[in-house]
Amino acid sequence: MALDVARLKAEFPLLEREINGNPIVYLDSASTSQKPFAVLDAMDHAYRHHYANVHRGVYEIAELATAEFEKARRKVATFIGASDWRELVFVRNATEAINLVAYTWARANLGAGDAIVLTHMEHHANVVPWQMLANERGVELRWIPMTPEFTLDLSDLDTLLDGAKLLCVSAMSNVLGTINPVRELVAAAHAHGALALIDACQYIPHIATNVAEWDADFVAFSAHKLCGPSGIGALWARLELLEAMPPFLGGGEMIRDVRLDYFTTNDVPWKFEAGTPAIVEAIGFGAAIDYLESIGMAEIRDHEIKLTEYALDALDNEFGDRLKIYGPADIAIRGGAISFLFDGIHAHDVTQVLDQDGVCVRAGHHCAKPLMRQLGVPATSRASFYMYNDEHDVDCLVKALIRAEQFFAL
Amino acid sequence: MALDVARLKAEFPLLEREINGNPIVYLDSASTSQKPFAVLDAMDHAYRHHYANVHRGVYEIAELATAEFEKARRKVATFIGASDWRELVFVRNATEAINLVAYTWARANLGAGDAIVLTHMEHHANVVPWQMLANERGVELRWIPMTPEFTLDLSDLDTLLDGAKLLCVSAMSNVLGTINPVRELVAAAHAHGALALIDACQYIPHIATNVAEWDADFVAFSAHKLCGPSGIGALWARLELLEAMPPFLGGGEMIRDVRLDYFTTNDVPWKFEAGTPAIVEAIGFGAAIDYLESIGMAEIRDHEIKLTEYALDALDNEFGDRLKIYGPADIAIRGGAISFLFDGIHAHDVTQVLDQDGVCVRAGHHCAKPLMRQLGVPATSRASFYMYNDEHDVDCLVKALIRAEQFFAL
Amino acid sequence: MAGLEDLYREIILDHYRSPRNRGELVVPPAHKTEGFNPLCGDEVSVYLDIDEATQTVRDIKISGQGCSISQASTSMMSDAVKGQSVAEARRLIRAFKALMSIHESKLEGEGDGADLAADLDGVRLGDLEALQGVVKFPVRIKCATLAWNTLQQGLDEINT
Amino acid sequence: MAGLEDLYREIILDHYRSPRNRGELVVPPAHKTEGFNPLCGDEVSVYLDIDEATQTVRDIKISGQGCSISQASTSMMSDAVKGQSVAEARRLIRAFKALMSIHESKLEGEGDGADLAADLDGVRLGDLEALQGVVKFPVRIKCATLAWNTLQQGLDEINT
Ligand SMILES: Cc1ncc(COP(=O)(O)O)c(C=O)c1O
Ligand SMILES: Cc1ncc(COP(=O)(O)O)c(C=O)c1O
Repeated sequence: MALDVARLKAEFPLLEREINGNPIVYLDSASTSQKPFAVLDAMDHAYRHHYANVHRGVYEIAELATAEFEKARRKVATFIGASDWRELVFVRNATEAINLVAYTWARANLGAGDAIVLTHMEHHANVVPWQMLANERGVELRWIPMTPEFTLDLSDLDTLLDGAKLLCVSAMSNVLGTINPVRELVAAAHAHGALALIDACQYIPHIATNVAEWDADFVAFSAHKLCGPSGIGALWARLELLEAMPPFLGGGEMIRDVRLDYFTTNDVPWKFEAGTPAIVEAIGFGAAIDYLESIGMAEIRDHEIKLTEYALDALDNEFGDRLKIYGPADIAIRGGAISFLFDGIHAHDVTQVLDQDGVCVRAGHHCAKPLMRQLGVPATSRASFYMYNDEHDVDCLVKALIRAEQFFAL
Repeated sequence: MALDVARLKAEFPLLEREINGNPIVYLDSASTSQKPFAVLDAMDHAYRHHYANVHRGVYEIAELATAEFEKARRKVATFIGASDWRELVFVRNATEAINLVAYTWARANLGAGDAIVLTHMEHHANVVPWQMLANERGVELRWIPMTPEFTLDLSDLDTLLDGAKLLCVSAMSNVLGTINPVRELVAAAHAHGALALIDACQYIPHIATNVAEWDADFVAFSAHKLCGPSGIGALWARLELLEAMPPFLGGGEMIRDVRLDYFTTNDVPWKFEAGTPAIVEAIGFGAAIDYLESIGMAEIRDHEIKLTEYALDALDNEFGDRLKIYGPADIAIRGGAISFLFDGIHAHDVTQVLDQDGVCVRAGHHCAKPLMRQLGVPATSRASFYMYNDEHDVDCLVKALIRAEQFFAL
Repeated sequence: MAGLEDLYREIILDHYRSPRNRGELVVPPAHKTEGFNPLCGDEVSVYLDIDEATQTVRDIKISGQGCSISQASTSMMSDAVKGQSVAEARRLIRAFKALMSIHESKLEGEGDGADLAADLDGVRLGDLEALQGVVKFPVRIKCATLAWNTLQQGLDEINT
Repeated sequence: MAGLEDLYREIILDHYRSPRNRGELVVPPAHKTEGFNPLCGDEVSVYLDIDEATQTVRDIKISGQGCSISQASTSMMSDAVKGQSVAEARRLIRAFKALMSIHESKLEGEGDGADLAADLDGVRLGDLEALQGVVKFPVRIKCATLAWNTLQQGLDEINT
């Protein structure tokens, strides 16, 4: 069933805003999504009704806060197909999730002579933590290259994985929109005795996800990209891995006992959640999951496929070869993030003109400088969709782009 | 001027709540504080009006989000007397702030044979990160003991600091309420060539703070204890230190350039803020600072001194020696956190009875197990005050304690 | 809202005030296991003297500090398993944890606890059933189960 | 809200379309400095040929990619400092950054910029003043200052 986008739009207060006298056209959800009333209300209710620290108080509002906090964990875990809620660690964002793995599992298990396989399309969050480890430990980084069709070039995969300990790959590129074959990649990693870390930041908000089917070892994602609040994200990892990993941050909550000369750690997942957590943000994260489920992930994906197709066609019809699209043409292997450039006009300039018309798109390197160098450009503009976007938004984008092209015409 | 507490109470929506038919008496602000409308409204407004990712967008709401986010940083920096806003790094909480120092500055500068000086009254957040470092690097941990009056015993300070590289001390104990002589301790550390890290989690919410006057090197604190949201805190550190420190988490925002084989770091403070930050939480943090300033930190401290004095007197009048108070008697060197135990009744049981009457106090080890072992008890009950508490709250506490004592009478 | 009387039954307060089997055993031959409640700081040490031949709990002693619930539960546990076979002790552990978990599992989202009910079948908990009121106070469940988890860990350590 | 015309003055678009002093110089004798705008990915390389004896900018070349603002600012910068003394180049850097910073400093909370105004006194910015419109678009200020920061870094590296 098609989404009733008009109704959905009305559930997002920010989308009622005007920019320079124009209704806002928000096309930057790949960077961060807007929030529905349901999420804002859940957080507000928590602050007004049962705000207290968690896992500590005997009194009633502390019990309520703890129950709501842990209920949110279970919702998120179930949403991604985790078989056990203890596998879900709350962190600030996907970036912290990946760094957590780099600081704990990787530093406990990798050293000089070991190799990690990455791809040319990774976000800095899935590059820099491994470069830091490589610098510190002499771990080798290997790179899966890209085809001219903006997909991963897997022809040398076996060679790259040979002797590797970890494969780090994004389930969906935030620049190209490319959906990578996660299950196949994980299987290849496992066949070579390597673990697989999936950066699912761009995938989980848009496509029904089952980490067990992926057979992944680590999965990182952020709440703010799936209608949830800022300040919270999650690391999912297999229970045995979490249990064997050394702790990351030290402090309250993550301990079982502390004496002057030693400490012992709490059970997972709390072992990795030192200090007062993002309590109300977790509750908002849970509310976002409820919201997505109330719409249906299959419906969201369907809607985005149609809208992306519509957008690609509209851009092609209007601009043809004057506008280059960086990303796969095949809708089956791409999400709703469309990177583009006008020949001879810088992304920053185009985006500035679009802002005048209330059209919000991102310009820049999208935290993927290695990829931008592969593409041979310093920056692209990127429009990205979510369930609250419709064809009218795309039409506004095209109209604004026409104006931009004219403005910068030589 | 005395605070108009009735007016203040009305500004905190949760304080209108009832528990078991009784109006709530919230006495657990040392664990986490309640939030005024001003803070909740600021966050709600941000989500509805200018929510976007920061430091990335060219479009108007992204500019607004960035400006509000950075304005909050300046507010927080100014509030604690920092001379430069770049010295203020946003983190999740005080725990992460201390771990950040342990993972970056300490791991770059300390090794086997070096010593860190702690105190017996530190919170786990200021103990476990140093134990982790000690285990990993063979760094020696030395402990400043406690006097029978619940203050730090500084008689061997020079010996303890001899050859030490870092002094880690809490400005105010979350269990005892003891205010430690920070300026004197920092001076002693510096005289021995050591740096000083101040855990100011309990201090900054209650007493006007000037990090420059302290002459400290690192200061950690959390927003959630000063009327701000969960999910955000701050590390303040001297600019030269931050600039020299290696990065902590790797990812977007903290880089200047990334190539396949290396990355370079962004300017401080962003160098330490990898990934999408707690955007709206930062804005709420700023609103909490505005709120505190609108009341006046001197007025808050005055109020809490009077209220603590009233409470100590009331407890002594009612229970005398049957109720032991763990903390200094001298009001000049203590804050509004009062730990206590009835002879022969466990803290958990007392607190449970109090909850029946709507009185929320904390029972447990308060994340300070080394201190609890010094005190020779597994747990205490702790009542703690903030600007929204008044003498009536104390009277309710005393009444509930009378009931608890009766209930468990042999 | 459950009242205090649901939590603090008379028999619980009795065990709290006069705990059974307090003390220590010489290690070895006895075995000592420590348990922690990381939330409240309670600690318990369980000393077990197992007769290897008959696989029975010849003696058990308890030390440590805790609230009335954890102390009473510990005291009742020691009474219940002393002199019993190891197999019976393990059955009791499962049954008691089931009694607590049916509700705890709801809190932690592990289903409706129907599978746990089986563990309770045919086991006579006696005095221990007085602790049932604890399940209405979710935070206190960990107080009640501390001794049992520690006993289980002790039996595991001895067997392996 | 400022209009596009405030930002994109004709002279800016002219420099963008026909950038001056594009190219590279042989290193050494010339000195090369790279600058990055971490937000948008723009990169600029400034090649400086300084006459040691007279302390003047004998030649300057620019390479790299960027938006119209950063390209135009770079182009104007190269025109403005070429043939000038190093002292004059530094004065220009200070003046241009003051022009931008009076507003940027407001954004970043560094006071009202009164102190910066002094840096602008008596310096003739000419074409560069066309970039003044940028200050109404705070995110773009870093585009405009990239080349100038890189030039400053280059001069510092040569002198030390
Ligand atoms: C003295 C002290 N230090 C550190 C902390 C840790 O703060 P957080 O849990 O916000 O990281 C607390 C509060 O729990 C505290 O009271
Ligand atoms: C593919 C990908 N990975 C990682 C991240 C980092 O997410 P966050 O900034 O929430 O940590 C992002 C989003 O910016 C992303 O798109």
